[in-house]
Amino acid sequence: MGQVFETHNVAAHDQVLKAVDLSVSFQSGNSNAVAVDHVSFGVARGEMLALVGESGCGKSTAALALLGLLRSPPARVEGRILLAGRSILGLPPADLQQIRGKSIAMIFQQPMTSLNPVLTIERQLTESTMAHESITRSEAISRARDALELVGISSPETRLRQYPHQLSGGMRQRVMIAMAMACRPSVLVADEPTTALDVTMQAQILSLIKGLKRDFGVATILITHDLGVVAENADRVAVMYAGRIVEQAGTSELFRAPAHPYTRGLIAAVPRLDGVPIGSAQTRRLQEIPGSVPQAGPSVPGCPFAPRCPLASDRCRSMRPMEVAIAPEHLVSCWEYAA
Amino acid sequence: MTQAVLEVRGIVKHFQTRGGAIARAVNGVSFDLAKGETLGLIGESGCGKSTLARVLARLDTPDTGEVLLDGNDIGRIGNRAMKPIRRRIQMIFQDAVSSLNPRATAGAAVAEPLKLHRVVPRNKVKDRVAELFEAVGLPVGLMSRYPHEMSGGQCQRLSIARAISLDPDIIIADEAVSALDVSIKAQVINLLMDVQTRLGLSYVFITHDMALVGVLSHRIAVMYLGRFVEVGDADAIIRRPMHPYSQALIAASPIPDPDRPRTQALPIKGELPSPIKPPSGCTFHPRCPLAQARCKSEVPELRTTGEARQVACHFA
Amino acid sequence: MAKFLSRYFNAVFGLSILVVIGLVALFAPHIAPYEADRIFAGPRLSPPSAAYPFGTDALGRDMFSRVVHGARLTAYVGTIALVIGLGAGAVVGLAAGYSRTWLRGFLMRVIDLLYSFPGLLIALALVAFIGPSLENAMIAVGISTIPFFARVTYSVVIVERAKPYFDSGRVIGAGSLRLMVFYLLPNVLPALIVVGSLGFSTAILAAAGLSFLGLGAQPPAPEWGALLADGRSYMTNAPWLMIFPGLSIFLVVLAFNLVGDAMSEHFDPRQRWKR
Amino acid sequence: MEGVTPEQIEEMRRQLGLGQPAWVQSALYVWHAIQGDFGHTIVGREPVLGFLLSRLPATLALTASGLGIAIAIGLPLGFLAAYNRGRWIDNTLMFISVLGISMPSFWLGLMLLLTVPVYLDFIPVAGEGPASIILPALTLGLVYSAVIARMTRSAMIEVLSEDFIRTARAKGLRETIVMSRHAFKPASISIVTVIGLIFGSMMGGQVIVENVFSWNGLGRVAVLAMQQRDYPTIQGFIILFAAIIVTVSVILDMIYLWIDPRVRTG
Repeated sequence: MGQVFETHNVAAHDQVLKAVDLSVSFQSGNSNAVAVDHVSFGVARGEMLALVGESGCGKSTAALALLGLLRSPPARVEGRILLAGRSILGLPPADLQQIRGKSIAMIFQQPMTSLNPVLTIERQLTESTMAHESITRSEAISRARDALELVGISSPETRLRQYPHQLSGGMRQRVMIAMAMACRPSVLVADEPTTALDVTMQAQILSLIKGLKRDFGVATILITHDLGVVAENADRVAVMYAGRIVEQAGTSELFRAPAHPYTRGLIAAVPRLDGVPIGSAQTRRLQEIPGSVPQAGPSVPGCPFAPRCPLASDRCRSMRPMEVAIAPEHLVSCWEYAA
Repeated sequence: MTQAVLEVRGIVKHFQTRGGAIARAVNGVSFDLAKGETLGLIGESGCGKSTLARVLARLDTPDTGEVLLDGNDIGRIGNRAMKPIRRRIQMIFQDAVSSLNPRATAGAAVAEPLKLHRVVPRNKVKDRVAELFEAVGLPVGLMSRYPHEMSGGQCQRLSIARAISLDPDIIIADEAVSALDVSIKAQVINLLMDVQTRLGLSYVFITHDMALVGVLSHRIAVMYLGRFVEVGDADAIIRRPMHPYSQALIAASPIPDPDRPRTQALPIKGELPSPIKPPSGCTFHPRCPLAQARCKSEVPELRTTGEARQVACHFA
Repeated sequence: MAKFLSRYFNAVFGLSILVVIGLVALFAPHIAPYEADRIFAGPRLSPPSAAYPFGTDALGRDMFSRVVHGARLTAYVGTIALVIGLGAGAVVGLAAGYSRTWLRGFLMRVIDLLYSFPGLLIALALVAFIGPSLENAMIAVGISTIPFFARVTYSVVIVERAKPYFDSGRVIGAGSLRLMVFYLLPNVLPALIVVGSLGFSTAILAAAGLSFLGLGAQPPAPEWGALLADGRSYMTNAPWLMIFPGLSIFLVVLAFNLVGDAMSEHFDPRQRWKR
Repeated sequence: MEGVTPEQIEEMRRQLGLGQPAWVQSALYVWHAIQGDFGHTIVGREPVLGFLLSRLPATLALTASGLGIAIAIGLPLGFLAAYNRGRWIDNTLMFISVLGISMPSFWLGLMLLLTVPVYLDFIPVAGEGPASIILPALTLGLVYSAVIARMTRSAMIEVLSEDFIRTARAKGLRETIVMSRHAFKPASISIVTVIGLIFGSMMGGQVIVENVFSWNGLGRVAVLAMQQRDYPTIQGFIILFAAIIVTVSVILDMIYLWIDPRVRTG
């Protein structure tokens, strides 16, 4: 350990979307809350990157920042966001509009409230294609029909005429995905797409998203708090804690050899179906991470996990650990691994 | 076999929806709960598990059926007669922060049941509250805080303190840890298990998380559209589910191990039908990979098979 | 401090008006140079001047003194009407929201029926039958606002009642009275304070309106609405008779509205700044 | 009541059921009212219903123009404020609207009477002719435009914080489309409800405005009747007014059912 590897990775060169040193802070009165604190990540064509973390760790804020969907002020976004090599942070609103929904599409956590209740499915499906491409209304409708079939909705003709409240939760999330895929984006950002759904529906929706990734090569960023979902779907994982990425690695590597104390604690804390030991329930204690998840506030000088970390030293509390590669494509921000 | 502290017999609870239709939320549920036992109740949202929880905690009355506490039916007794029973059955809710009175301090929330039931003499209430804070791992300094000034994990510890203050026999936990963050969830689950060991109480633990129920429970009941479809020993059900729905639930539950060989068992199709118009026969048949003609017409009974397991399926 | 002032400017402005008017009402006899109905305190219909800041009316009464004394009547009318309306409304709303029996349906149907009716019309009808006087006007206005307060209380109560903390109170064995007084009431109170402030302004406006129509305070009472009605006959040659009483009503109502707005912004988390 | 014969008085007593128990009087009144007979006015000895109906068109004309002005001013200003939420334009508009809702309509009316005709001499102070509606309609419209502006603003702000607005933006729709299609349509549904709610209160304001401007509508007749204790007229007025309010709220409910697909198809 401690040896620094050269980060030479093939994927890094053709990453479709890259965030470099991305920071988001919210100014309110005299207080400044840092939600995302100098994070860098990227996703390549046909790859699924999972941004995983607990509530308030900044994963959703980072996603909204990618699409320029944060209202500014109060939000302040700094760093660089590169789409196919082109910097898109700070573009004028009109240019951003052309990117949103066309090159980068997003689906949200709450399918029940994310669709407009008073517009038909047809209207909501056709408006993005019509906004981004010069096609006629009837072409847009036939594209909408195809999109519904793509996401596994039967009798699309009927569905197009319906309103969101006439569809079930799972069906609505499928419509959201159809909407996102309508312009064949190169990047799909899925913010907790299955958190509001039941497990059986979750499995269906995730396998749908994985299929789209495979068939269309869409670079996917999956935001979730569920390590099980990460393990079964993502190609690479970035673990976030208190606005920072503490560890980044290929999924298999991360679960096999978690390096950051937080990642290790998190993986150990999850109840597992396959790890159920025989015996009475009382013997099955879960691993705990002591303490509680910190509230968003000003950026801390040291490692944000230090107060809960069993290995924390004075250096952890006072100096920000730098990101080191402990294996190819395995980056950790922890003083344990610094040379 | 230990004596059952709670016997539930044929609970039915229907609701009238705004449109006048009848939703069959709970449609004939029976089970026993032994002393010191955890029964994990699992099912998807809308399957009736929360309604059942409310009936067991006597927040609702069952349409028919009995809830027997030490052999006495408490299903439909009045509020006055219910008050002493309240000490024995407590409930913990999903949303910890909003399950506490926003205008009461943490200390007052725990003192309230003690005073209400005169559990300890008035001058001892303060000491007892401090003991309870300690028992659930809350710093005594938080006593003067209001719920919105505390984290979700702290509020759930407070709810647990409030529930155990009455020294109940049974705690109904309705998705009590679902809203908590992973690292906090483990703390609260461990606390619940410690409390059970110390006080010897029984849990009905309601959740939609199969892995969680596997860790926590002695026995598991799988619920689908108002009925139990499989009941049995926790380990046995997780390792060898017999009802196709239990199998689907387990297959669909993600496991945090990317290198695990994937079972290519297709997760079931479709969604939970509406409890207003449940399918005929076995209500699971439209989504069941094994469904036959018989399943459409004939309602499968919950039958006991070997190894103390009950399954409601014609082919199990 | 500057930041606080700019953020709460409206509330501070409203509160200052209320304080000033409250002091005026309290010390009216000491502030007013004359008694309210002292005839020929000055020349007839004299325009505002140093001696008679608000001018004088056709009987030579000092308008400033009359308006100052009128402040007492306004405070009186508003308070009584509010106590009747808010008191009865809150009780009815709480009962309807708490009850899960036929009582809820019955109460709400009655309230909804009356609520769709303009309050002023209910007050007018009541006054028409019990006779015009200041006391009757404020009782009528109070009664006419009961449906509004009941409706607001009810809608807050059913929201609070559906929250898990109410159930957690039931689970530990709290009785009806305890649930209503310790669980519902404190959580409903903020909303009631807000609508109470707005209700005060509605009541003052309605009572002044009744007096203006000759169905409330009767001459020579210096009630502001009545003063306005009085001054109408001299509209073109003595406009000050209308300007000052009307301005007073306007300022009081404005003050209560500003304070009520500020409070509703403070109590309603949805209105607060969110990210 | 000079010139009234004892027979006439007796006839009136009988018709009103005077001298009988109160419930008999009420029952008699209701029985007659169902048949369209609201009795006779005490002062003019006219049939109440016909008398009131003759004043109805004036009242409806004033209500319609007042509501028209209120919507025409209040709706756009409410949108403008919501769209610029928190900025100076919003603060200014909302401060003006607080002034508006605090303004006693009778005082505003008198002030308009005092000032406007001085500068615009074609506007009559009171009396007949189509132009005489301008000032009362303006008074009613100005006061209620403030109410509508405030309610429109809060309806829009509520809609703008919904998840589906974020979805629309994430699709890359132009801001004008987000506002006009995604925000306005759901907001307009709640605005219809709002107009239903304020219509009742506006009918109350109508009574006052009619009296300020001596507008010969139902409100003026009613207040005169109240001052003269003309009970048959008062009763008839209340019933007629109630009927108008109920009719309008039924119509608005129907509009609501028609424009909200959640209700229409649910």
